Amino acid sequence: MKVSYFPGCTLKNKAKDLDMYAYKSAEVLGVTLEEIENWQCCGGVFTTANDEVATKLSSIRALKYAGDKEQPLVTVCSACHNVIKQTNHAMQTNSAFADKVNRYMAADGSYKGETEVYHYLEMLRDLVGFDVIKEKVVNTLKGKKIAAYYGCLLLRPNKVMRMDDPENPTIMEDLIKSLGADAVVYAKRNECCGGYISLESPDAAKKNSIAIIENAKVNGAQMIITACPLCKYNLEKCGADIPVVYFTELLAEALGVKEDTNA
Amino acid sequence: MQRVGVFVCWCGSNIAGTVDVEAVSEALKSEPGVVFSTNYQYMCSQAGQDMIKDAVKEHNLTGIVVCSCSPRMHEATFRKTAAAAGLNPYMVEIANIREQCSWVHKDVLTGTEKAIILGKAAVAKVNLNTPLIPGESPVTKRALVIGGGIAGIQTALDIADAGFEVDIVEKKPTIGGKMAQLDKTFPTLDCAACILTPKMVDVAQNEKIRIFSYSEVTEVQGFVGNFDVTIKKNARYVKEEICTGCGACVEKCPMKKIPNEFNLGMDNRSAIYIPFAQAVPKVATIDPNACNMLKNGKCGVCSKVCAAGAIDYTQKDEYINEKYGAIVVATGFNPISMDKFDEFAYNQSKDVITSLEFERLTNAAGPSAGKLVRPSDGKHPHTIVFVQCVGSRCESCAEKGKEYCSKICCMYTAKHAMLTRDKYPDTEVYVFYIDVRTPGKNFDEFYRRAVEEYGVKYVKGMVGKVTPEGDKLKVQASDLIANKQLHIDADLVVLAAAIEPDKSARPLATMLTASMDTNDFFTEAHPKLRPVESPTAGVFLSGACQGPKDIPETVSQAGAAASKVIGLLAKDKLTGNPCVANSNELMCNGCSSCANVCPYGAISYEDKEFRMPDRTTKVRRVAVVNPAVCQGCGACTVACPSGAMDLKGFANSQIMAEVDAICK
Amino acid sequence: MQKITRDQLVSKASELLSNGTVCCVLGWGMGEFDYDVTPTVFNTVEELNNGFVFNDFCGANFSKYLVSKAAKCDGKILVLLKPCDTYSFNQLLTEHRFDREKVYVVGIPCEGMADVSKVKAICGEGILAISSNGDNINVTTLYDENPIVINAADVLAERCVNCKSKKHVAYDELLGDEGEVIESNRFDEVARLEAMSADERFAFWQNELSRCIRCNACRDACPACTCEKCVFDNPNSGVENKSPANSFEEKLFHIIRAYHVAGRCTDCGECSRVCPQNIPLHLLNRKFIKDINEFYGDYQAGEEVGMRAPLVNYTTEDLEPGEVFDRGADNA
Amino acid sequence: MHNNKYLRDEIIRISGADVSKCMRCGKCSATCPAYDEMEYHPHQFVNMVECGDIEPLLNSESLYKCLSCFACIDRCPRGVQPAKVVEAVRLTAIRKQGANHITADDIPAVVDADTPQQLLVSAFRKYTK
Amino acid sequence: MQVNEYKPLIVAFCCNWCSYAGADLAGNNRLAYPADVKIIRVPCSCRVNPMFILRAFQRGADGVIICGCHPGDCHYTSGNYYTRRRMAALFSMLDYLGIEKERTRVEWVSAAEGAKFAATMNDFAKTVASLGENKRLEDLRCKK
Repeated sequence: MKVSYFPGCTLKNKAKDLDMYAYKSAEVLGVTLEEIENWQCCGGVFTTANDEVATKLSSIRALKYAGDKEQPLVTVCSACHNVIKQTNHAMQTNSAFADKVNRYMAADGSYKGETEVYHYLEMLRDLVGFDVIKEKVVNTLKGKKIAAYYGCLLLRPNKVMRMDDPENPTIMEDLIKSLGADAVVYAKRNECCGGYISLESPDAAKKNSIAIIENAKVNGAQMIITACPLCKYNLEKCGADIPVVYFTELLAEALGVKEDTNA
Repeated sequence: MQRVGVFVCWCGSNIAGTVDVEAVSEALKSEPGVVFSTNYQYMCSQAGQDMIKDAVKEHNLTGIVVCSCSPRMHEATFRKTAAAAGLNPYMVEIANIREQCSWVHKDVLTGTEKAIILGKAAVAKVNLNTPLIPGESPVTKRALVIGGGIAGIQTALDIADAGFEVDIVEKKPTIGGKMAQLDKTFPTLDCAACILTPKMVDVAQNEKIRIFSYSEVTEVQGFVGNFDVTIKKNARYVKEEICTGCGACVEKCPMKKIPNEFNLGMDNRSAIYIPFAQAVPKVATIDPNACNMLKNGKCGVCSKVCAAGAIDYTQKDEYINEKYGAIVVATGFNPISMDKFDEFAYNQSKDVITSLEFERLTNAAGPSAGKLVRPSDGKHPHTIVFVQCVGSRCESCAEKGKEYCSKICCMYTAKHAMLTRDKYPDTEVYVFYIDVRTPGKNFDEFYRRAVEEYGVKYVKGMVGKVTPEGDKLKVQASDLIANKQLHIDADLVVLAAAIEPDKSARPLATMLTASMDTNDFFTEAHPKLRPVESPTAGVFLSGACQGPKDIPETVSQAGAAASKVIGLLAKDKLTGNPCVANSNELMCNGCSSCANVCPYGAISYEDKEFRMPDRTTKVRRVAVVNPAVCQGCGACTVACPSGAMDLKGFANSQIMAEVDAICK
Repeated sequence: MQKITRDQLVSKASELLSNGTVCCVLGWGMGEFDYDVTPTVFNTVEELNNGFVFNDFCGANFSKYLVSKAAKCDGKILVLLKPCDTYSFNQLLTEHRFDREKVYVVGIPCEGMADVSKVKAICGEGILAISSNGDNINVTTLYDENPIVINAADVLAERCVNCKSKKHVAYDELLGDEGEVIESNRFDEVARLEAMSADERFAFWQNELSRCIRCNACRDACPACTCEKCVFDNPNSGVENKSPANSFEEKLFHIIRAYHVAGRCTDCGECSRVCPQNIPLHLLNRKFIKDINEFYGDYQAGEEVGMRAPLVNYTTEDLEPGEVFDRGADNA
Repeated sequence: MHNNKYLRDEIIRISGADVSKCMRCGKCSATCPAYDEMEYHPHQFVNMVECGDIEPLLNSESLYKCLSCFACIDRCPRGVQPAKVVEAVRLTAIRKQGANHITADDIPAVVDADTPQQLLVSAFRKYTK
Repeated sequence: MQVNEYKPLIVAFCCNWCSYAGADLAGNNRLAYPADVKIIRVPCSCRVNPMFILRAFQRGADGVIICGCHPGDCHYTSGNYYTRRRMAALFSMLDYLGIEKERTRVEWVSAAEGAKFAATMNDFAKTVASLGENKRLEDLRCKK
């Protein structure tokens, strides 16, 4: 199976692990990630304003690229995923916006939101299947108590994202279980870490992040996994005393491709 | 040719303000058949009606056209007037020149012109009217009540009290419904069981009432006065007439770990069970999904211990056909699922419960014998947070919750809070509310007592997130008055879940051809004037199946529904709607197109002999309409290619005449 | 050229008459001209021998005649049905229009019938005699000494060119082989009209319908138009009108007629065959059939006895009336 | 008042949110993770926009505290979408000439070795035009 | 503008239980719509015979609209489902004959939708007015 892949700015830089292990794991699972040529940064956050067009064009170029190849578009960074999925939804549902965009991109032809957008996690669940992953696990993570941290961008707004129950999600827990580990369920896994507020008010972000880690730890977590570089940054900056890793790294470890890359 | 009288109503200035009524009555004078035309201030008044009666006599009128408000308003009035004047009531036509003319047009010229055209159409129609005589049908003097909660119980008792036989069909093994699960009732705080169970016993002992418990209605045929109902008695594997309800089987049953639905799964029951001590009928029921004997033939303990020999593992579902004159729907409500509201962590913590679960927790017959404890660890909760409006008052296109106010939550939450503070004064009780709605006798006083005398902390605001952490529930909420975000470490969180109609209501409505609103509440025939009747004749509504209701309201509606049923059953014959289809057998092809589209099965066929022009005879298959079953929709008239099928009161020729009059 | 001969048919009919299986035969009789074949009831073997005709002009669909004739016989009536006729036969049975027990059906194969107007277009008027000759037809006219030889395929009726089925869906006895349902192109012409602009369509139909003389031949030949009393003949229907006049019934006769048979029309093509003005009336019926197939799923009236016609049926998911225009709107 | 009405309509247009649907339950503010940082809270944004009382919002630091975590959008029982209202007000503020909330010059002081690009990109998109 | 001068004639068939009540509600709420719309009350939208529609056109109507209960809410359970099929077939046929498709419409208007009734009638009247006089059905057989 071949899919179009949008890595995003951070994955080529501070979050190389997230990217690298995504590639490695996909390979084991029989998925080829075809990186979109000349992709541009998604902008990090989706501007909800109805009259914002230019800030969404990079997403649409990526969507169109995948659409032209008749491939689903896969992202692994929560933020990219959120921006691209919301943009695509706007293309599908807001015809005035779609008109503007298409006029803007006259040379590229018209696009109406046809491309299917998957988060890497959704790809694992819906295109690969957790049962298939379970069969490919070589280093079982049995006995590890792992807490999934979703943050805000993966799940919300639910009307658009449609990934999982936004208040009691299970997709990452199901992944953890398929890798042989125990999933720690805790209520704050869908609360915001503080996001970009850490730039201006690091203390505020710290407060949120500490509460999240505390909630995970009280429920027995030995490790936290996440899909978002900013979440990882905030959780680590607040002084987490348990490891915070990208879910792709955990996946690669279980699939036995982590050593390879280190070597 | 008819002799038509035209009566144009001013409706004060409602019509006369935008329509030149004088011009209308003058213009209609020259229409074919019109022999008299006038106008008057209030046609529906006694004086107006007398004017019509006098004109009928004076001008030998055979038809009447009233240009007035909507026929939905006063058609019946003017038909009565016509009848009083000796005319057939169906010789009246109404031109709607108020709702559909004077009220929607501003210009007098336009309004007048349109009113004249509408009047002409009515005259054209009435010229083709024929006197119609409603058919009669007999009444089966028995009633069916579907649902055995307090609504069904009260309706059945009241009907039986008037001397008519009543059957109650209840899908659970016992009657009693939600009220049987409640602890105390607001605002008087008397115990629900103390006031409900005597009524249940009354039902059981009433000779006029039969209870079909563990049963459901599977088919409804027929029409008002003559319903034909199939009731499915689910196999309970216990012979109801023999079982003494001693409970020996329940005690000895080895399968004891079945979630007890009566206590909302907070404790367990056995595979053979009696839902609660005061169940009616007090007989055991075997849960076929849990019983080893039924699943794999291994066990049979209950059969061995039953002294009465009531156990019958071979029992089959039984279908019973009964006839009824009236049907009362009392299918009640359920709290909605909390699955989509996990910001309150209902699925993540045992100590987040719904109000109905709280009700069982505080009930002396409940899983904790009435001791208020946390379901997770059995400890006494010191801080309790009640959250109002969970799933109520949501936006119409919201993906979770209901648009309406569930009505009962404010009061039962005040009750819960008050009782908790009363019994456990060391407990801190918070109630988060959006509005406190207490419109009922002694209701607001009750709520104020909870605050003022019992020290319940009411906070205007909503809970945003509940985080179970350790043995605490961290509640994050807003206090809008103080403009603060609150963080409370609670031991127990109680959600006032919205209520919704029982899931069985929708298929039942289809069977009954009774209408429902988008929320699956049954629609009443008129929201103000006929609140306990369904628009489908002979079907009545009792309790929360029509909308959220508390107990006193339910009981009053149950009594009202009963009185409507009694009014119906007291009649020997019913007069029907005469505007029914009829088939001209000379033109009928017998092709069955009409029967295919009839929603009521009102059309049958018979072979009939016809004399042919050449003096031979020919036998042909022709359609026959049962006027008592036909509801007059007219679907058949269009399906009929030859035009043999027509609708009285809305005949092809009449509608065509209206079209012609309008388009002239 | 038909695969089955007149003599075979006469001998089969005679046999059934003689052994008492049937008491009369509904077949084709000689009209004024060779191409003017007339439905006839034959009561004896002698009548059959003298009057029975079978040639390339035996297009008439006998199903409809059973409504009046079947009840009149004391015994069974023999009817000869071509494949397309059997669909009408089933549809009439579905509508309980005659007693199946009173009818004995012999299914006969059909190679397609000739359209006399196409013959006339080639040979002109004044036809004296027509005879089949292998794949050709020999036509003798007033104006030519030698018969004009034309290819039978060139004068095949439209409905036969676009034949939808060679399968007999009802019979007691079959002469020849069982045929198959055919993938036909019968909706192509409708699709062509649909693809036109509204103005072009209007012009097309105005041109066609302007020729109508309201002779009622279409109605009288149509097996679906078997009403005891047609609305257009009924003074009480409000739309009675028997003769051409500048009024509603006259202009919209064809729309209402097509609507009344919609879902019941088997597309037998009799309406167009009998139209003296050569109006392609089948294009109205086929439009309804095509729409029904597209809106509610493929439906062939008369395929089986007892089917519920699409317009007296529904599903809760049906498309909205406003949506019927949106399909293929781009081709305007 | 006139100006306020204009601003009010403009903000409603940009946000696409229907503030009149709000029933004052306060669930947005109950759910907001940045509540304590804000001078005006989500429910106040909705209410003040509805009333046309917009100037105080435009001048408030609260504009830059919203995390765009959309929790208020998902949990609002009335579908009001408070986060979109906040965003529309913020855009109204920063779209003015020279009103960018941060500049590139501010950055070196606040980044560390681990700061992900995403953080800067997001902040710039949120705070500048 | 000539178009603005022209007053179309519109016949609206309304089912007694939903749409006629919806029209009454529009009246109760004083929601204006053009007087060109004349309502004929029928028990159910399924009572509307295609013949009535054609008759209206023949007698000079410029537009015909049929209003009934929303699918699923028919007072007679299934009447409007038949309406839906019948009108879909009929409208498609009229379109096929080259009659302007905008002249016919089916709308589902509940008893509670007074505003929808008025809005529908305003919109329909505007659409029909923009088409001008209805000539085509009359002209269908007469070649000019």
